[in-house]
Amino acid sequence: MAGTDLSSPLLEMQGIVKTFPGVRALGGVDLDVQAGEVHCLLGQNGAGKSTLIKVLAGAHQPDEGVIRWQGAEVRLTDPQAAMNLGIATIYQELDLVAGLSVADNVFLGRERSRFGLNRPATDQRATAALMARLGHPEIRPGTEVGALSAASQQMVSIARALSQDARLIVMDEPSAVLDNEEVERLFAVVRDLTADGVAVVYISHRLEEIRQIGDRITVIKDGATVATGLPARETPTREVISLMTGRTIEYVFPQRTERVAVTATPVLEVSDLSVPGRFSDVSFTVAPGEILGLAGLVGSGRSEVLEAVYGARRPSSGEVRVDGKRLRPGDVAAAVGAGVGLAPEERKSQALMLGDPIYRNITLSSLARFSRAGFLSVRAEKAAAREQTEALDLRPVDVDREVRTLSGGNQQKVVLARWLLRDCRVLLLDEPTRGVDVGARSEIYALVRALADRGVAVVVVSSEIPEVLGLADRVLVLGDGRVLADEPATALDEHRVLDLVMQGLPSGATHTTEGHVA
Amino acid sequence: TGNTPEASSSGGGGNNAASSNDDTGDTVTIGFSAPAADHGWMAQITAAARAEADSYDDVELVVAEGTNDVSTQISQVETFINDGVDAIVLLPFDGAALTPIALEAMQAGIPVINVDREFNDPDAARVTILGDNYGMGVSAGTYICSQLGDQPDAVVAEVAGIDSLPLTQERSQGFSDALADCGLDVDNRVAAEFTVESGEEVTANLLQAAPQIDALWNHDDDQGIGVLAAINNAGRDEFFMVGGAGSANAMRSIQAGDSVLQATVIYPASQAADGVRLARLVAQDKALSDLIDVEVPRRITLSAPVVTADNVDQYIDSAFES
Amino acid sequence: MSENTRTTTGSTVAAPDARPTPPPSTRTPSGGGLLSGSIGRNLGLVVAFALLCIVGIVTAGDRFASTDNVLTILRLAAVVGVVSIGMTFVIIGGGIDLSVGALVALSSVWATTLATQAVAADVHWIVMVGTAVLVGAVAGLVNGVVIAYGKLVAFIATLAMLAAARGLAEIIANRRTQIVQDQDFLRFFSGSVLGIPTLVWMFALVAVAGWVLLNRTTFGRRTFAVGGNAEAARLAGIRVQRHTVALYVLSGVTCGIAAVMLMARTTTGSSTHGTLLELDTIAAVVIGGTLLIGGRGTIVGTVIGVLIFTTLSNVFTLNNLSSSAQAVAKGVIIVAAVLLQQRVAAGRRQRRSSKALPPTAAEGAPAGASPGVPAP
Amino acid sequence: MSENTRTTTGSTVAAPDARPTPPPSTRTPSGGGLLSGSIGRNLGLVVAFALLCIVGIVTAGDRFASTDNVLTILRLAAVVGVVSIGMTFVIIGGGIDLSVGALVALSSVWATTLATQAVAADVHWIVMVGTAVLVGAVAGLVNGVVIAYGKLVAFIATLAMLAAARGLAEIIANRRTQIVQDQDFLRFFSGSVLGIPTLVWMFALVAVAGWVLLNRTTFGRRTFAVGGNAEAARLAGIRVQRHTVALYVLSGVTCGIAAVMLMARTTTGSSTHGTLLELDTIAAVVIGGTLLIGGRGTIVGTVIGVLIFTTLSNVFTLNNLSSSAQAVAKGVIIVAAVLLQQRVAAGRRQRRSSKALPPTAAEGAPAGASPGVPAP
Ligand SMILES: Nc1ncnc2c1ncn2[C@@H]1O[C@H](COP(=O)(O)OP(=O)(O)OP(=O)(O)O)[C@@H](O)[C@H]1O
Ligand SMILES: Nc1ncnc2c1ncn2[C@@H]1O[C@H](COP(=O)(O)OP(=O)(O)OP(=O)(O)O)[C@@H](O)[C@H]1O
Ligand SMILES: [Mg+2]
Ligand SMILES: [Mg+2]
Repeated sequence: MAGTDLSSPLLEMQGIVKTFPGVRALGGVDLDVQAGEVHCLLGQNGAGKSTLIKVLAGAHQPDEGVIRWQGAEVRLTDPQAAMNLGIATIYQELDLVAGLSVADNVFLGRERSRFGLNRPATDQRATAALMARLGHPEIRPGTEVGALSAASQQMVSIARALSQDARLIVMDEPSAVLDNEEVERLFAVVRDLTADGVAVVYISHRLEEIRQIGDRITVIKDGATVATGLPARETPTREVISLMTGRTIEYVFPQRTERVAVTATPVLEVSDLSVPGRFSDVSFTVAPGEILGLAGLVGSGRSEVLEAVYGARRPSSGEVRVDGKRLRPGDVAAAVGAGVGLAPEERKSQALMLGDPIYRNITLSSLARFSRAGFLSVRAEKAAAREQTEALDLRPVDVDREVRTLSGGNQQKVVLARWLLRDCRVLLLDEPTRGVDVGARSEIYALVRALADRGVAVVVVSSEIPEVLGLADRVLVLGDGRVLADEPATALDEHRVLDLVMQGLPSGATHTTEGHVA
Repeated sequence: TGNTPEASSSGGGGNNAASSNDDTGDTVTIGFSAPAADHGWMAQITAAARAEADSYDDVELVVAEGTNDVSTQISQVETFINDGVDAIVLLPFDGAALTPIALEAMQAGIPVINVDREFNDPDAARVTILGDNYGMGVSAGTYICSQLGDQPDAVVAEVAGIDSLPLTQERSQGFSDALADCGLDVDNRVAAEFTVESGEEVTANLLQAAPQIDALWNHDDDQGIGVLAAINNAGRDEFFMVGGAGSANAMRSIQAGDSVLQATVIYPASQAADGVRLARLVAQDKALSDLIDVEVPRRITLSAPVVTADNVDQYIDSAFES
Repeated sequence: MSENTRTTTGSTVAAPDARPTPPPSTRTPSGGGLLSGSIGRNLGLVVAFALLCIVGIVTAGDRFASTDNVLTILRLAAVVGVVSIGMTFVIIGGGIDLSVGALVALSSVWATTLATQAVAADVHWIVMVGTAVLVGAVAGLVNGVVIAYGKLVAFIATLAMLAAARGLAEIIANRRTQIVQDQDFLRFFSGSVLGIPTLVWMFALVAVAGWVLLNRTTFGRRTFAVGGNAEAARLAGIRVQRHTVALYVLSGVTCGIAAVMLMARTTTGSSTHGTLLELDTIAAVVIGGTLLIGGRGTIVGTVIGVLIFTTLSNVFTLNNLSSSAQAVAKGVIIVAAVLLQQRVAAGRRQRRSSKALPPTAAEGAPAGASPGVPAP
Repeated sequence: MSENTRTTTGSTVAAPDARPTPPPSTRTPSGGGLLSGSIGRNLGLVVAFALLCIVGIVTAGDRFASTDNVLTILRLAAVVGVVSIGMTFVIIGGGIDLSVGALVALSSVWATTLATQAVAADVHWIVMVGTAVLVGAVAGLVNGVVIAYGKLVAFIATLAMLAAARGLAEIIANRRTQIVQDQDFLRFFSGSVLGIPTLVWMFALVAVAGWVLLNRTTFGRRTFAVGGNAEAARLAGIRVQRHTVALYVLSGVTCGIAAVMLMARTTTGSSTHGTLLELDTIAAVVIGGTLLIGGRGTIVGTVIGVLIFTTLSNVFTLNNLSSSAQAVAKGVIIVAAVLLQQRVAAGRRQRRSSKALPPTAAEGAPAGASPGVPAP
């Protein structure tokens, strides 16, 4: 903690209360941040973390409570006010303008201009520099942000925060869409910052990250601070978890059931599947009751494989069979009809009707079950939806709430609930635990395993290698659009997987840009 | 000419007014532009003009897309000038707005025949053929006076046409002036869009506004179909109705006498046809032989006679089908 | 992405934002009876409408309150209303249909050609009805296919259809107003049942059917999904293109029905029927709380929207207002109505949140308040 | 509106999808000269326009190609064009302005009242110009405030303004057409400079100014942001509401300018000026590739869009088509044009993406796609 004077914290938030129609998101939260420290904010999904930092960013106006900046009380009436103080924020839901270029986004609201005219060249040079610093030179300043992957977009918003030379940078789950490599690179940047006396508020559900980077921890639960100033490295994980969840959870993976049916005829057969420019000749089979994990770096094509299997992308060659029957390529509805389900990776754009109630999002793919002659039984729908939300510990319990008003993690749970509800033969999960808290994670693992045990074939994509290894029976390592390995999970460990991934990299690509060479 | 039924029937293809003028001369190209044919009368204007042109094998009529956007209509006339047509028959959406471009045409040596809506500069047209909008209102008013002159507290209603048009204002003006002469006034007034639908709609409301009516004037017989429909729907018949423009439909029901429609005031839909006819003569330097005058006159105002059951037979053949 | 964020911002209560906050009246019906549910959500509109009626009564007394006048308003609302129901589906589905007016004209003309009427005379007037509806449906099908498979922007595609359909109607009718000869047809449709005009019954029928279809069937549910987030709908296994086509066909059908109603009301078919109908219907739908970006809307809101507009012009006429004054007043009143609607809505939200909210409060309330939070 | 819902989302996973994929022509300019950039992006439109011209030449020969005729087309395009520029900003900013036609009418009337003209006579005709522009600006301000702060749906707010402004114009002008007396005014505006009519110069000026404002200034960039993702814009510290107001004022100003142009062209001010102008302009903007949901669009596209429509009616007139036939043809041609535009766009994407990916990664090419390409 580079030379911080504990007597006068950089930031003090006291008794912050924020109420939304029908919800008390924050009921008196306290937070104090020292200069040059990495202050970790922990809490379950829906605890109020993002709301708190939005108050700090001037995006939400608190109903009560005081905010002190370097000891002086301040009112953050709008985002501009916060920025002027030197508070930069990386929001959980990437708030970028898809239609604008990377450079435009980085400097949006702080455009430099001469005689009222923009200076694109200047902005672009500055942006290129920032991207290089983040180890992503391949993200060109001129590229349209909408064309980038979630990962790349995350990098853009990080660059955006860095460009502000802020005294305090708030990061709301920046690592959710990143893989280990990129997280490492992010941490390097964070260490530079703190060394320069910049304070960082870091939110994540990956506790091991907290260990690595954190200095102090504040835990909020149900909109109230339950602990603050805990030493990040010393506090045992169990304690943190019980503070967050109010119960003790063994953060472990469910037992593999032994009868992983090598003999049983596979439910899902994928042979020589290729999508030009994405991946080529991917073949694998999944037996009933088997969980197949797809490991690889961001951009390695895992999502594309799932999308191609699902019919969301039309493959150039190869075929997909479910229970021996060939699926019509590029026809999602047909795949769903055949009992395939995909929980996509980008919940907001690919999965959710944000304006609709929770229950409608959950039952959307299973409407047939609740309808007779096309007529729906809303009662039955809600009942079924409630079962799912309880199983996933989704809050709020009220399934009539609009999904838009849910916290990030809870939105992710809604996506899962949709496919858990529809009893699929084949379930494809892309980053299923992205942004989900520890408590819910273990529940999700248990549910997935339970599904498998009911004979469902599951394919899981995750950027967290431990998750893949822990959950899957068999692991497929993808790199550069090719299958690098197909081995039982028990025969692999984290390092082995990473090594494999590295092998897959095209010779010439430097270690810093692997998997991202655009 | 033009205001008598015989001449009006030239709209049906003017081969009846036989004169040396009908002998084929050197072929002339006539540009024609009128507002959007969004109601029966205006549609008939264009149709009659085409028919008239077709009846001469020395006339080529170039018809521009009907439009209610003066800017577009101006560009159409410009196109005619660029093309160097021999004459232009122009029914402007707004007389004043089209005046400058008409002047330009005249200066370019292209005679302009101004139909129905008058320019605000006499030099902008070689010939001006006008239906008499004010006179139309007067005729309607006078007729209603003749029917209820003796009861000053009689309720008179008016269903006007498109209210933003100057011509509608003139008609209403003439109407109220004429009514004033016999101590009557307009108690309820609504404005429709010259279309059947709008006629039905505004009248339906009007009939609710005025539970008891003695006389009703409707500016346009095409929207009048809707007006009558509304009256029937409401089952009202305590009053009599006077129409306008003089469509064949209207005259037939006057003839049949089976509806409240008792009379209609003619507003000749043959004006444009007459315009084409005159344009041809002007372009061929001919005179109106059926006039004593050796030259084609500058200004012709068509009168607005009232058609009733008594004289309907005289007009019905020349009436336009809406 | 941008769409979603728009929806978010569009209704994030806190965010002051260029896009208007959709009142909760636009919350998609989540079951519940028509009365308790939809009307409740549209409370603001109802109030606005009520005020309008009060103005009518104050200014025009019995002339406004009379049964005849009410029926007149309803009969006039019927035509716009039926089309608006179809439009509501299209807009909730994320589209727009500018061609409705032209389709009404085309259907009415086609159904009243001498040929059609001749056949109808021999067979039954139902032929005319069938023709009108069929023409509307086919035109709608064209719209749908061009938009869903040709991937044309709905605005442009239907604008093109608007021009084309009107032109075609004019050609067919040769710009003449075609009189409906069949008296039985007229008697049937301009008649009344139980003192209520047939047209009003038709409107009521279409509205109720529309409500059920939208709120109680999978079709309706999919419509919300497609309009709310097409990509997500596709990945959820919905055949988005096919559904889109269906929506425009539906709209076309309502145009056909409206054409029949207009034929009955005016005893004519004409290429001038339904002029600017598209504007009236879209206005009614939007003022009814349906979002132009799709994904949200209610039938009840639309119906009230239609009633507001028709009542407005009725009240104006009863007070013998000049058409210019009407225009100005109309503009002001529309704004006032919507503003009122939003305030009421806001108020309602407040009350809702202030009174105990067991199910919702769970995750929001401070730890102590919800001891039982930890999952079962 | 939701057209692009599909796109943005659709772009993550390129696949069959009901929503029309927006041609890259709609990609916001990120640097790049006008020629290489905008025109390039609008290649499809240019082709469509070129085809139209060829048709004109083939059917009407020199009568079409003549300088006079070209100037006629341009003069007609000028009025619609100027308003379309303003409309482009509003739509890119995520709004819509239905009141433009009415505002043109109101401005023209207000600027030609006896009072105004009297003052103008004493002082200078610039007074009339000032009045027109001011009236437009103020009306636009009202629109903007009602939308940004009253949180009214733009569609409804501007629809209300449409009704109110026309009504007001009629009241002021008492429905009479007001003649412009000031000869200097007429001489100035209906004159030509270097053989090009003043009106055309004005259009050119407004277009260029608009292009610079949109693509080269902070204001323009923020317009894209506000329309593309209002919440993101807000979080970036942009005063979204204030910006929205500015957009509508801008639109109002262009209406004022258009009013002056119309006054010069027709020597009159009238409450009937600019009838249905809103439809023409929106159509031109949308066919120009601007997305109705906002966030994307180009000035060049709009200009070409305007030219396409005006040239179309010119070609029709030259060929003496019956106006009904014209309507039908118009519909068909519009669809054809946009389809062509998309195919060309697609073709271009193919070629572009086959070589260096980065700029057009829009199709969601994975990182892995082209491993060889080294970083800059
Ligand atoms: N705009 C809103 N309207 C209504 N309720 C909201 C809104 N935003 C957040 N909430 C509620 O406030 C609570 C806190 O949400 P918040 O996003 O702060 O949780 P979080 O701690 O960030 O969770 P996660 O870890 O999943 O991101 C949640 O119950 C959420 O439903
Ligand atoms: N570095 C990158 N640059 C550009 N686009 C990328 C990049 N990485 C991934 N994408 C795009 O993001 C989407 C998801 O990434 P992809 O499926 O290729 O990799 P992945 O293994 O699924 O990684 P992720 O963990 O992000 O899902 C795809 O559309 C892909 O084209
Ligand atoms: Mg959060
Ligand atoms: Mg992925």
